[in-house]
Amino acid sequence: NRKSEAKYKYVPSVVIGKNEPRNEEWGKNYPREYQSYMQTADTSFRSYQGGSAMVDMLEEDPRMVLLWAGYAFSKDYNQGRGHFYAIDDLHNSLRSGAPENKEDGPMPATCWACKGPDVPRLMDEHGVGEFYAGTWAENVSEVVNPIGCADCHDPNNMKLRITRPALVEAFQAMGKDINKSTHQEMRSLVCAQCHVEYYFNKNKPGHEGTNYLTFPWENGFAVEDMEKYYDDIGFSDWTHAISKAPMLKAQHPDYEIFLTGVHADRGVSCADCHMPYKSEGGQKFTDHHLQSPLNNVANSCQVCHREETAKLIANVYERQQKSNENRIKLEDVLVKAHIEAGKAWELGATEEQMKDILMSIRHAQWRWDYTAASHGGSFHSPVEIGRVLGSGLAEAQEARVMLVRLLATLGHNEPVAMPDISTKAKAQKYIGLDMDQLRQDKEKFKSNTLPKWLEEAKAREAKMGSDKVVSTKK
Amino acid sequence: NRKSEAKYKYVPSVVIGKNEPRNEEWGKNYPREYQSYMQTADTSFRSYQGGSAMVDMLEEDPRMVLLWAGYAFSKDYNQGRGHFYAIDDLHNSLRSGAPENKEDGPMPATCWACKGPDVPRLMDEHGVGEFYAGTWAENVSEVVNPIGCADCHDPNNMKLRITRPALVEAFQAMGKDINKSTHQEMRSLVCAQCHVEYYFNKNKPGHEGTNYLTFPWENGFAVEDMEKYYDDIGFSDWTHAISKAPMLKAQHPDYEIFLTGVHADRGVSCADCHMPYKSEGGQKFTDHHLQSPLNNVANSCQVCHREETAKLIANVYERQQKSNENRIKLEDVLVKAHIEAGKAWELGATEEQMKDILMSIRHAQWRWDYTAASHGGSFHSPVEIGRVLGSGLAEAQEARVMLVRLLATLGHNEPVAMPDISTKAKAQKYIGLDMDQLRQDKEKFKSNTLPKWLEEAKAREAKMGSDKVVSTKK
Amino acid sequence: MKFNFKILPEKGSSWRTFAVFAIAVVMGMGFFLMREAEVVSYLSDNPQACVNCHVMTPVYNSWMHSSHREWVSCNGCHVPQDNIFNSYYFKAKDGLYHSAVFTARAEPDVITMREASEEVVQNNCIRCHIQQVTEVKYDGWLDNHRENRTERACWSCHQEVPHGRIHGLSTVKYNIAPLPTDLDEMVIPEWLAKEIEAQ
Ligand code: HEC
Ligand code: HEC
Ligand code: HEC
Ligand code: HEC
Ligand code: HEC
Ligand code: HEC
Ligand code: HEC
Ligand code: HEC
Ligand code: HEC
Ligand code: HEC
Ligand code: HEC
Ligand code: HEC
Ligand code: HEC
Ligand code: HEC
Ligand SMILES: [Ca+2]
Ligand SMILES: [Ca+2]
Repeated sequence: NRKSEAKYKYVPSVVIGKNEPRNEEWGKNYPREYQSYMQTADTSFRSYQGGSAMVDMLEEDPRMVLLWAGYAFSKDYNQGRGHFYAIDDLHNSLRSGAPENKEDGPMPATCWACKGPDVPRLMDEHGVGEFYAGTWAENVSEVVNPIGCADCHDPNNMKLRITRPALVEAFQAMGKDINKSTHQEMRSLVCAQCHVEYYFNKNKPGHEGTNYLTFPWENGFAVEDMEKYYDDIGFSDWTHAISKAPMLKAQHPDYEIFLTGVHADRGVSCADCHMPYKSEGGQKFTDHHLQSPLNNVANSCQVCHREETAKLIANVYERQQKSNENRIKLEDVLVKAHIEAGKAWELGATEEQMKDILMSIRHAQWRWDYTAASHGGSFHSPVEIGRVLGSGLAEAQEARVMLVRLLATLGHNEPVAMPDISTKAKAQKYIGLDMDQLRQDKEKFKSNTLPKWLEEAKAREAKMGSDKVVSTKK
Repeated sequence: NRKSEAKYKYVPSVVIGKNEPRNEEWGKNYPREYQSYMQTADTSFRSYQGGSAMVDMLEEDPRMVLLWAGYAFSKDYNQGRGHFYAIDDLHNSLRSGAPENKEDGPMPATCWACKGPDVPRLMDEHGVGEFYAGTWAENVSEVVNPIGCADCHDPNNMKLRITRPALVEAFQAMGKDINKSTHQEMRSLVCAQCHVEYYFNKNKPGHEGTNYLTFPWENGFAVEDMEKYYDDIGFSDWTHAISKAPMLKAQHPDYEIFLTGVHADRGVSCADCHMPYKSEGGQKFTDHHLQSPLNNVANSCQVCHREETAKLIANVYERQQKSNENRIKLEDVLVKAHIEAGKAWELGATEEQMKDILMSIRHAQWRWDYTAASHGGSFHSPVEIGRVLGSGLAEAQEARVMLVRLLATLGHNEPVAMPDISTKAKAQKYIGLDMDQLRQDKEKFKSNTLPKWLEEAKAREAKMGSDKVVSTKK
Repeated sequence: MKFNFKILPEKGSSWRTFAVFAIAVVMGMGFFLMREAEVVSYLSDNPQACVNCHVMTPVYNSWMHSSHREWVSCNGCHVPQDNIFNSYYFKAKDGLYHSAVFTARAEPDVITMREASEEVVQNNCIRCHIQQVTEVKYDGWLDNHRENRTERACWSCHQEVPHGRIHGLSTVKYNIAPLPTDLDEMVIPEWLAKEIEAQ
C-alpha cells in the first residue's frame, strides 16, 4: 500500500545484515542519524557535575579511593563520556588490566557486554553462555565497534529492539514479558540494557563458574529490594581491604532510579531528553548525539517546560548540589567507619564482635554507591536520592556507634587517627596501590599487545564487505 | 466604565469599620466568601498525614514527648485544623495553661498574635509593644474572633493587606520593602504572617523584657541561616530536661520551606492551592474554605495538572512517606542521644565534656523540628526536606559518637537502656509530667474562668453594632 | 542481490487499495458507533488511525515528540469534543475529505489546516487550558496571557505545540513512523528469543 511505499521512499544504499556491527555501514542508509551519533566523539561540554568531558572521579573526590580499597575501582574511575569512546575507555582503564595473552585476566568477557554491537553478533554466533565464559583479552580483537545502531535497532525496519539477554532475563525473573512493552517504554528500555545495576552471577544453573551478567531485580528496583536480593544469596563483590566488610558495588542504576522520579511517572522516556527530536536543513530526525541535555535545553527540556534555559539549568544544579551535600557527608562517615574497623581488627577484635558492624558498613556503603554511581540520578529522582542518602547516614551511624564502643572495649577510647587522603595519589598510596607499576603495565599493553589484537580485528572486518542495493525502480 | 461598574455591582449592606474583627459583619457584604470561610469548621476530611481532623501528634508519635521534655509542647501538640478553630484550640490546649487571674501566666499575649483579627485591632488601639507586653490571660476576653477577614483584607477595597508587624519588620531586617510586593506574592504573604518560624525576642531595643514576636530571617530562610541567627544571638527556647541541651523549637516554617520548592520557583502561590477559584451558581469567587488541597484536587491541582485525582494524591503521599521514613529515623537517633546525655550527666560528666555534644544535639534537633513542624513541607519542597533530614542525621550521629566515647570514659561502655516510650502516656510519665493534674486544672479553667471572660467579650462586642448602608442608587 | 520489499504494492493497485480503505473508514465508523464506549477510546486514543496515511507521518512524528504526547492524541485537538455526536459528524466528514484528497493524490507538500479545523483546534486548546488562560487568579503564574489570549490562535505563540516549527511532507526524510511495539511483534532478535526459550 501507499503507506509502506512512503516508508521506503528514501533509497537505501546498502543492505544491512542481521548482525552488522559497523556503524558506518548503517550510516550509509541513515546519514543524519549517523552524523549526529558521531558527535558523541565531542568532549567539549562540561556542566556542574556532568557533560562529555572525561572526569577523573578519584581525583575529584579521593574518599572514593578509600571506600573501594581492595577493589579495581580504587585504581581508576571516571565519569563516562560519549558512546563513541566505549571501546577506547575500556582499553585505557586500569581496571581492565594488562593481559599479554588471550587467556589472561583480570577481566572476563562479560565486561564487554555493554560496550558495543559486536556483542550481540558474538552471542548469536557462539551462544550467550559461551560468550560470557570467555576472557576479556580474547575479545579485544572481536569487540571493536563502539555502542551503536545494532545495539538498539532492527536492521529490517529500524524498530527499536532489545539485544541484551540480561534485560530479557531480568524481566522474566520479575514475571514480565519484555515483548509486551509499549513503544514509549522501549524508548527507555533500549537504555536499560546497559544503564542499570548488575552483578556477575557465578552460580547460574547450567552456567556454573561463568561470569553470567545478571540484573538483581527479582524483588524490585528499590535500593532495599536489591540489597535484600544480594543479602539473600550471600553475594558480595569484594572484601574491603581495610574494614574486611563484605562489600557490594553499585554500578550506574540510572534506569532504576529514573523510574522512581516524576518524569518517569509522567511517561517521559530517556530518549525524550537524551535523544530529542531535531530539525536540520528542513529535516526532522532523532538526534543521536546522546549527551547531557544541558547542552541542548532547547530541544529537550523546553519541549515541555516554558522556563528559560538558565532557570532550567539552575533547577538541575540545585538538585545536584543538594544531593552532593549529603553524599559527601555520608562518605565522610563511611571513611571513618572503615578506618575505625581496621583499627579494631588491629587491636584484636573477633569475627563475632565485628559481624554486625561489617553488615552495617556493607549496607550503608551500598546505599551511598547507589546514589553516587548514577551520575544523572540526583536530577532524575532527587527525592528518592535524598531518601536513600538519609537511610545510608542512619545505617553508617549505627556502625560507628558500635565501633566506638568496641574500640573502647579493646582499650582504645579516643578518636582514631585518620590518614591524609586529600588527593587521589595520597589515598592510593595509603591503601597500598603501586600506581606506577599499574600504569607501566598498561602502557606496555597499549603499545605491544593491543595494536596486534586490533590488527586481527581489522583483517576480520575487511572480509565483511558492503552490500550495495541495486535500485528496483527508475 | 464597565469595569468599575462590575466591581461595585454587589450592593454592600453594611459599612465595615477599619478594625472590624467580626467575620459575620464582613459576611453580610460578601456572603459567598463568608459561607466558604465557615466551612473551615468542617473536620471530616483526613488524608495520609493531614486534613481537617485534629490529629494528636503526641499519640501518633510519642518520641516527640521525649524530644520536647521540659517544654510545653510535650504536654499537648496537635496538627492544626481549620482557621475557624484557632481560638477554641488555644483555649483547649494544655500549653496555654490554666490562669485564674488576668495577670497569671504561663503564656504572654504574644501567643494570640496569629489567632485572629482582634489582634490588629488591639495593636491599633494600644500599640504593638504594649500588646505584646500583656499576658495571655488578660486577652482571653479581647481576642475572640478566629482568623478572618480583617487579618488579610483592607475593608475599603478588599485588597490583600499585611496586618502583622512581625512580617513587616522581618522584611525590613532583610533590607526589603514589603510594600513593593506583587499581587501574586501577596497571595502567599498574607499566609506568611502566621505560617512561619518565629521566636520571642526579649531584648528588642525599646522593648526589653517584652515577648516581642520576631521572625529570624536576617541571614535568610534556610535551616542553616536561621540556626546561625539563633547561635549568633545565643538564643534558646528551653533547656532540655534530660540532656540539658540548649534547645531551639521550630514552629511551622511553612512559608520558608515552600519558597525552596519548585512550585514557588514557578510563581505558584499558597492561595492557588489552598484558596482556589470556585464557581457556584454562575458566580466565581475565591474559595475561602482553606484546607488540604487533597480534599479539592479538581479546583486546585488540576488547574495546572491534568493527571487524575488518584495519581496526584499518590504523588503527594509518596513524597510525604519518603520524608517521614527518614524523619522517624532521625527521631530515633535523637531520642537515644538525649537519654545517653542524661546518663552521662548522671555518671558525673562535666560541662566542658558535654559542651560540643549538646551543641550537636541542639543543631540536629533543630533540623528535625524544621522538617516536622511544617505539616505541608514534605510536599511543598520534598527535595529540601530530604536534604535537611540528611544533615540532621549526620549531626545527630556526631553527637552520639562523642557520647559513646564519653560514656566509656565515665565507665559505662555498653548500650544505655532505653525507656519504654511506646505510648504518649508512657512517655509523658517518663519525663515526669503529671497529666492528670494538668487536665484537671484545664477543666477548672474552662468551666470557671473562661466562661466569665468570654461573657466580658460578649458584652464588649454587643456595643459594636452594625452600620447599615443606605443605598445611594435605585 | 536484489532488495526485495515484500510489502511493496503491485504496480497500479494503489487506487484500489485506497478506495477499499476509504469505504472501510466510513463503514468502520458506523460499526463502531454501535459500541459507543469502544468508539470513544478508539477515537481519542489511537493515533494509528491517522498515521495509516503516509502524509500524516510527519505530523504523527512531531506529535510523538511533543509535550502533548502523554495527554492528548490527534482527535483530542482536531475533532470537536463538545458532544459525541458532533465528534463523529466532524470526523466522518474530515475522514471522507482526507481520503478523497489522498486518493486523488492531490495532497500538497505543506498541508495547512482549513479554517473550520482551526476553530476546532483552538476550542480544544481552550477546553484543556481554560483555567490557566482565562482566570485572573493565575495571572501571576502566566503573566503574559491576559491581553492576548482571546484574539489570536494559541499556536501563533506556542509554535512548537505540538507539531514543531517546520511543516511539510518532505521534512521527514525516511518517513518512518516510529513503529509501536505493543503489537504482536517481538522486540528481541530471533537468536535471543531462541536462547531465552532454551532456558
Ligand atoms: C550497549 C550499552 C549502552 C546502551 C544501549 C546505552 N548506553 Fe549510554 N553509555 C554506555 C557506556 C558504556 C557509556 C560510557 C562510555 C565511556 O565513557 O566510554 C555510556 C555513556 C552515556 C552517557 C554519558 C555521555 C556523556 O557525554 O557524558 C549518556 C548521557 C548516556 N550514556 C545515555 C544513554 C541513553 C539515554 C541511552 C538509551 C537511549 C543509552 N545511553 C544507551 C552504555 C550504553
Ligand atoms: C550492564 C552493563 C555494563 C557492564 C556489564 C559493564 N559496564 Fe562498563 N559501563 C556501563 C555504563 C552504562 C557506563 C557509563 C557510566 C556513566 O554513567 O558514567 C560504563 C562505563 C565504563 C567505563 C568508563 C568510565 C570509567 O569508569 O572509567 C569503563 C572503563 C568501564 N565501564 C569498564 C567496565 C568493566 C571493566 C566492566 C566489567 C567488570 C564493565 N565496564 C561492565 C555499562 C556496563
Ligand atoms: C542507544 C540506542 C540507540 C542507538 C545506539 C542508535 N539509535 Fe537510532 N534511535 C534510537 C531511538 C530511541 C530512536 C527513536 C525511535 C522512536 O522514537 O521510535 C531512534 C531512531 C532512529 C531512526 C528513525 C528516524 C529518526 O531519526 O527518528 C533511524 C533511521 C535511526 N535511529 C538510525 C540509527 C543509526 C544509523 C544508528 C547508528 C549510527 C543508530 N540509530 C543508533 C536509539 C538508538
Ligand atoms: C516530555 C516532557 C518533558 C521533558 C522533555 C522534560 N520535562 Fe521536566 N517535567 C515534565 C513533567 C510532566 C513534570 C511533572 C510536573 C507536572 O506534572 O507538570 C516535570 C517536572 C519537572 C521538574 C519538577 C520536578 C522536580 O524534580 O522538582 C523540574 C525541575 C523539571 N521537570 C526540569 C526539567 C529539565 C531540566 C528538563 C530537561 C533536561 C526536563 N524537565 C525535561 C515534563 C518534561
Ligand atoms: C527529564 C529529562 C531526562 C530524562 C527523561 C532522563 N534524563 Fe538522564 N539526565 C538528565 C539531566 C538534566 C542530566 C544531568 C546532566 C548534567 O549534569 O550535565 C542527566 C544525566 C544523565 C547521565 C549522566 C550524564 C553525564 O553527563 O555524565 C546519564 C548516564 C543519564 N542521564 C542517563 C539517562 C537514562 C538511562 C535515562 C532513562 C532511564 C535518562 N537519563 C532519562 C535529564 C534526563
Ligand atoms: C507567628 C504566628 C504564631 C504565633 C506567634 C503562635 N502561633 Fe500558634 N499556630 C500558628 C499556626 C500557623 C498554627 C497552625 C500549625 C499547623 O500547621 O498545624 C498554629 C497552631 C496552634 C495551635 C493548634 C495546634 C496545636 O498545636 O495543638 C495551638 C494550640 C497554638 N497554635 C498555640 C499557640 C501558643 C500557645 C502560642 C504562643 C506560645 C502560639 N500558638 C503562638 C501560628 C502562631
Ligand atoms: C492570622 C494567622 C493566620 C493566617 C493569616 C493564616 N493562617 Fe492558616 N492557620 C493558622 C492557625 C493558627 C491554624 C491552626 C488552627 C487550629 O488548628 O486551631 C491554621 C491552619 C491552617 C491550615 C490547616 C487547615 C486544616 O484543615 O487542617 C491550613 C491549610 C492553613 N492554615 C493555610 C493557610 C493559608 C494558605 C493561608 C493564607 C492564604 C493562611 N493559612 C493564613 C493561622 C493563620
Ligand atoms: C488567610 C487570608 C484570608 C482571609 C482570612 C480572608 N481572605 Fe478573602 N481573600 C484572600 C485571598 C488570598 C483572596 C484572593 C485575592 C486575589 O487574588 O486578589 C481573597 C479574596 C477575597 C475577595 C475578593 C473576591 C473573590 O472571591 O476573589 C473577597 C470579597 C473576600 N476575599 C472576602 C473575605 C471575607 C468576607 C473574609 C472573612 C470571612 C475573608 N475574605 C477572609 C485571603 C483571605
Ligand atoms: C498554578 C499552577 C499549579 C498548581 C495549582 C499546582 N501545581 Fe504542581 N506544578 C506546577 C508547576 C509549574 C510545576 C513545575 C514543573 C514544571 O515546570 O512543569 C509543578 C510540579 C509538580 C510536581 C513535580 C514536583 C515534585 O515535587 O516532584 C508535582 C508532583 C506536582 N506539581 C503536584 C501538584 C499537586 C498535587 C497539586 C495540588 C495540591 C499541584 N501540583 C498544584 C504548577 C502547579
Ligand atoms: C502546589 C500546591 C500548594 C501550594 C502552592 C501550597 N500548598 Fe500547602 N499543601 C499542599 C498539599 C498537597 C498539602 C498536603 C495536604 C495533606 O497532607 O492532606 C499541603 C499542606 C499544607 C498544610 C498542612 C495542612 C494540614 O492538613 O494540616 C499547611 C498549613 C499548608 N499547606 C500551608 C501552606 C502555605 C502557608 C503555603 C504558601 C506559603 C502553601 N501551603 C502552599 C499544597 C500546596
Ligand atoms: C495539542 C493539540 C494537537 C494534537 C494532539 C495534534 N494536533 Fe495537529 N495541529 C495542531 C495545531 C495547533 C496545528 C497547527 C500548527 C501550525 O499551523 O503551526 C495542527 C496542524 C495539523 C496538520 C496540518 C499540517 C501542519 O503540519 O501544520 C495536520 C495534518 C495535523 N495537525 C494532524 C494531526 C495528527 C495526525 C495528529 C495525531 C498524530 C495531531 N495532528 C495531533 C494541534 C494538535
Ligand atoms: C486516507 C489518508 C488520511 C487519513 C487516514 C488521515 N488523513 Fe488527515 N489528511 C490527509 C490528506 C491527503 C490531507 C491534505 C488535505 C489538503 O490539505 O488538501 C490531510 C489533511 C489533514 C489536516 C489539515 C486539513 C484540515 O482538515 O484542516 C488535518 C488537521 C488532518 N489531516 C488530521 C487528520 C486526523 C486527526 C486524522 C485521524 C483521525 C487523519 N487526518 C487521518 C490524509 C489522511
Ligand atoms: C486534552 C487536553 C489538552 C489539549 C486539547 C491541549 N493541551 Fe496543552 N497541555 C495539556 C496538558 C495535560 C499539559 C501538561 C501540563 C502539565 O505540566 O501537567 C499541557 C501543556 C501545555 C503547555 C506547556 C508545555 C509546552 O509545550 O510549552 C502549553 C504551552 C500548552 N499545553 C498549549 C496548548 C495549546 C496551544 C493547545 C492547542 C493547540 C493545547 N495545549 C491543547 C493538555 C491539553
Ligand atoms: C501572545 C502570545 C500568546 C498567546 C496568543 C497564547 N499564549 Fe500561552 N503563553 C505565552 C507565554 C509567553 C507563556 C509563558 C508565560 C509565562 O511564563 O509567564 C505562555 C504559557 C502558556 C501555558 C503554560 C505553560 C507552562 O509553563 O506550563 C499554557 C498552558 C498556555 N500558554 C496555553 C495557551 C492557550 C491554550 C492559548 C490560547 C487560548 C495561549 N496559550 C495563547 C504566550 C501566548
Ligand atoms: Ca553491582
Ligand atoms: Ca521558634
